[in-house]
Amino acid sequence: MSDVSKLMSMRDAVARFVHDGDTVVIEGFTHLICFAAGHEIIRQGRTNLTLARLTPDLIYDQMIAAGCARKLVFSWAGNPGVGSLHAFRRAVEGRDGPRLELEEYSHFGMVARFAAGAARLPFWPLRNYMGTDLPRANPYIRTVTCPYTGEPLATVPALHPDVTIVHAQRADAAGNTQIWGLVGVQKEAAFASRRVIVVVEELVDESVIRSDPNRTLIPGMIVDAVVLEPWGAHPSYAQGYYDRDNDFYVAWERISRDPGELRRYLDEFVHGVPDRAAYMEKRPGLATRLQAKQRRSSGVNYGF
Amino acid sequence: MSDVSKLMSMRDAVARFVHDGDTVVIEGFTHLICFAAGHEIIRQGRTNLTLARLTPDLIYDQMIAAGCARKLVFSWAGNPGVGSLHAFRRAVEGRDGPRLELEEYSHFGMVARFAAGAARLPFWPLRNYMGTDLPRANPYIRTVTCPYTGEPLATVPALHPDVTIVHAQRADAAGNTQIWGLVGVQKEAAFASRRVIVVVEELVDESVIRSDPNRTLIPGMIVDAVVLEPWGAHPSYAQGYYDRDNDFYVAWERISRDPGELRRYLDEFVHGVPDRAAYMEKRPGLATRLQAKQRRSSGVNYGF
Amino acid sequence: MMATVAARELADGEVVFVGIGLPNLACNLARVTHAPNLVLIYESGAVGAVPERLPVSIGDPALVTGSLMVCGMADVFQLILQNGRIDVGFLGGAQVDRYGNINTTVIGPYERPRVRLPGSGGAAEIAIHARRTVVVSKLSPRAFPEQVDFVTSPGHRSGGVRRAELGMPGAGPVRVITDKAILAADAVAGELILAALYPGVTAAEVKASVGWPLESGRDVGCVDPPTARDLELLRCVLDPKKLYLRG
Amino acid sequence: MMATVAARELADGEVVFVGIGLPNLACNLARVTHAPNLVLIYESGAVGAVPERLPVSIGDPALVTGSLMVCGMADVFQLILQNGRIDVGFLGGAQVDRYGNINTTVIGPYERPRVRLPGSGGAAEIAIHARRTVVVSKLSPRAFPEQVDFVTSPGHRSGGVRRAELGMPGAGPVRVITDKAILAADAVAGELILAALYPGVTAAEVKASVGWPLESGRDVGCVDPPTARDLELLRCVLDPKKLYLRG
Repeated sequence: MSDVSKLMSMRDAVARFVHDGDTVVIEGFTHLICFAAGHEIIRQGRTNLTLARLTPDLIYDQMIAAGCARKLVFSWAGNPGVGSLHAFRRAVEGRDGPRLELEEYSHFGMVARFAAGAARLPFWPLRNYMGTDLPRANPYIRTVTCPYTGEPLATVPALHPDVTIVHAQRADAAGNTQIWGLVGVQKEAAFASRRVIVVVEELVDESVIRSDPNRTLIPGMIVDAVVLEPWGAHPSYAQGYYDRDNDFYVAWERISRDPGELRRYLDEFVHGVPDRAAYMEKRPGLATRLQAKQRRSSGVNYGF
Repeated sequence: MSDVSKLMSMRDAVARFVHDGDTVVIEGFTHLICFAAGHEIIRQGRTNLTLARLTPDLIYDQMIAAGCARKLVFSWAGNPGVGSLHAFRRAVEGRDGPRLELEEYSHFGMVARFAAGAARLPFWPLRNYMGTDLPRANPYIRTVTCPYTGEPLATVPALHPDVTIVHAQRADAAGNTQIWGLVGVQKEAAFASRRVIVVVEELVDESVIRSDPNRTLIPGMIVDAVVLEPWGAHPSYAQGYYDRDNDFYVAWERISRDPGELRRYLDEFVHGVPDRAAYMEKRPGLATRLQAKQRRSSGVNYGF
Repeated sequence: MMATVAARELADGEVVFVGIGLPNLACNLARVTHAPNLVLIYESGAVGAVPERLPVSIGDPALVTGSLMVCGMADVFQLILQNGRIDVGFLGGAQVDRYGNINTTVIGPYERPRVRLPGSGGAAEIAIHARRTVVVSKLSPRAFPEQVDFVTSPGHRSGGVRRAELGMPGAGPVRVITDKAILAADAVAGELILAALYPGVTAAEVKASVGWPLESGRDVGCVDPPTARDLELLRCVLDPKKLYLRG
Repeated sequence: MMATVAARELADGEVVFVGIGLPNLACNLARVTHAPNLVLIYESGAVGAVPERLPVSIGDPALVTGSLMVCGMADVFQLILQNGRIDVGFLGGAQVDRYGNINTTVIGPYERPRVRLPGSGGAAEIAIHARRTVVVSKLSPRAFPEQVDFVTSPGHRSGGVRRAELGMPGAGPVRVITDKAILAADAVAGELILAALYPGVTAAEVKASVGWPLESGRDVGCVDPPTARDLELLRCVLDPKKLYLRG
């Protein structure tokens, strides 16, 4: 497999694999959210996207503000630990042009949608939603009758993104990808997707992957592009590489409240830079402040 | 959590947690099959057990020969890489007393039964079994209609073992368990079960577990007993500890063909020893022959 | 004060599904005081976390480093929560009603909301599956209406039907910890009633902050104030930057 | 010979679900000759295996060491096989019938079998989901009856209904590699017909070893014998202990 390289720039990966009108997933639960990909999608002016993700987070708030999104599929839309996503709220409360279309689940529901998509089953059963108003708000939440007990169970439909973007600590050039720390639904989202872009902090030799195969979460066989983009998850974090930039999450409350300020932010830090390296250059001191400390695990023996 | 020790001897663990008439699962796909637990169950004379496992392997063949089993739930009953399980075949072909009751699936079906049990759902859907005679042989294989597409999908019922025995490379005294190499359905079987016994090659301090939390497959909160039993998986193997004893698998073909020879094997190596340490003493040179070579992975950084 | 009271709801050895904010503080306080064997589980996938710093979010890297297990979210929701392994779940909400139904979705109609809130996250399934839930919310008539605008997380009754009849495995919101009093669910009707008052608070004050005629339990107790050690731990060790303690 | 012929069925870059025995040998031969980018997947959970020794079973530790990924069996069957990621699956069987249905379960009636075979393992789902399957089996009238005693792994027709109509995603057993000839499935009827003969074998010989009136394809080819390099690799490198090569 060693001669199959899928390495390309973020610009090329987005140009080739993200199209107007696509269902796009940039996953990662707090951890490993690929802001760099979201910014490139904004720069390339994609529109009419259906954005899906458990927690839209700041990146989808920025993409909504930039006019990329037609619809949001989600389960929790807030600024975690801080407050609201104001571009999202303006778009939903109808204060900012046409209302953003919503398709809303709970976390378990979204997880189950990705699980169904990854297993190529049309639905996933779960014991949930009795007594809640969610099925009233979302007609895609339905029920199925158990063929053994006769009891009704909730169902959600499979989610099949056109493209899923996964940020990871490391991968080889063929896309064999290793992640540690919180893994969220990255694996399920990748397997559910028609196309997969992996963005990594470090590009490693295949031998590094092969030295610890239980750490591989996503095999190269389902990956279309590998992008090397260190710090690509900032202000989110990468365990073992850099900490979450909580100050930026707090600052976003102020920035996102004011459409003018939000626009200035996008102009400077998204449109005003060609790539992530330039973005980092605009933030001297950031890398030093957030650099991870060493807490190295020891290895295990794979011999026989 | 540090003061909650579940450590006990194999004898005590089997005496307390394995009862006549139980549904018992000793899982592990080729890797980490806990022969030591099976032998202790034979020594303690358990009867009327429903034995469930994807691949009955030599251990269930021995338990069937010893009269422990009333029923077998499985998907592939052979001596992997060698041939037949002869005690199993005698019991099914009716050449050896009352016929063993069978409940038969495919691997995917068994995996799905454990997945349903682990998720506490009454069934699991899968796209399978069209055109096969398996549903005719097993009325528990049924269908459900997808509430989105209207298409029929196969279902299998949840499996809820009374007790699952998992062999692992290492755990702490509270039962937080780490496994690498082939993981089979160990996690799902443990979560599906009412009681869980973990048997390990090495008992480690909680700090070892905490140094690499992504390697933990089974959390202590679902574990009832921890047994330290080095070489407890022989003639199966433990990646990083010892190789599979293929010679014994080949020898089993001869031993199991002859009920008298099989009886003599059980007398000497099961009833004739009190525990695994004594079993290993009867096999000088074995440990040296099968000892794993070093192929250590390097660690990863968990810092932030 | 609310953090201390919430911490007392936790017994040693229990498995807790921790939310962010005050519940997080409460769980960590309980862990360093009376419940050293508490197992903290975060919906992000960290099990048995021992955070070195107060986590700012439920996905904080400090929850991973040194934890007992990190698993995917499919496992968190299927193998742990739906499997019935969670003893206590903490919930908060913009609105809590008479039967303990919680709204974290919208104020106003769903299609044209006056205020769009974050939504369920894991709250709906925690409310359904945790063996019991504890709700933490500040008292006010707007926050405690007779009926919530949208049921995100079900309480004890929905359209007059009791939760057990609807097939919910858990016991629901047994206690509501507020900034003035503790409410508890009446075992028969499932209605929230006054269980205990904070020092210096009157029943009338509490009743005026609730949008339905609040009944009093048989023995309305008085909540013990936080001990000096509790306060010191909270202010100096657990939340020295006052991320969650505001006042 | 069968191993060489089976190896030729594999194109470079394909994803193969490897069974034990001859298929294993064939896949490893293909990998070291014309298909270096073949991805070997074993149902045990090893993906991209590069075994240092010939694996004795599909759960051999040599499949793990140095592989690209090891995952649980739930992922193997759901995310890889059911997901449609397998290009080729290899199957063997005690009986193979006219429509490529395979029996690895029982000879005789299911309830009172004359011979109890191992059962499906992963074969049923491989037969249904792999984009195509290749069957490897030695020719004999007992092994190739008109109809199998039990359909473990479905072929092209079941009760007269074609597999696509039954909802099977894969194309089914396109080729059957035997020790005397290659059979192929007729594109229209789904019936196995004679496609190519091994050197020195006559069509009459093959027809006599099959339990139905075997049709011949339009161009019955002649199978090239293994090259000297193939034989050397098989005998000296891949299976020096003759675990699978018997003769």
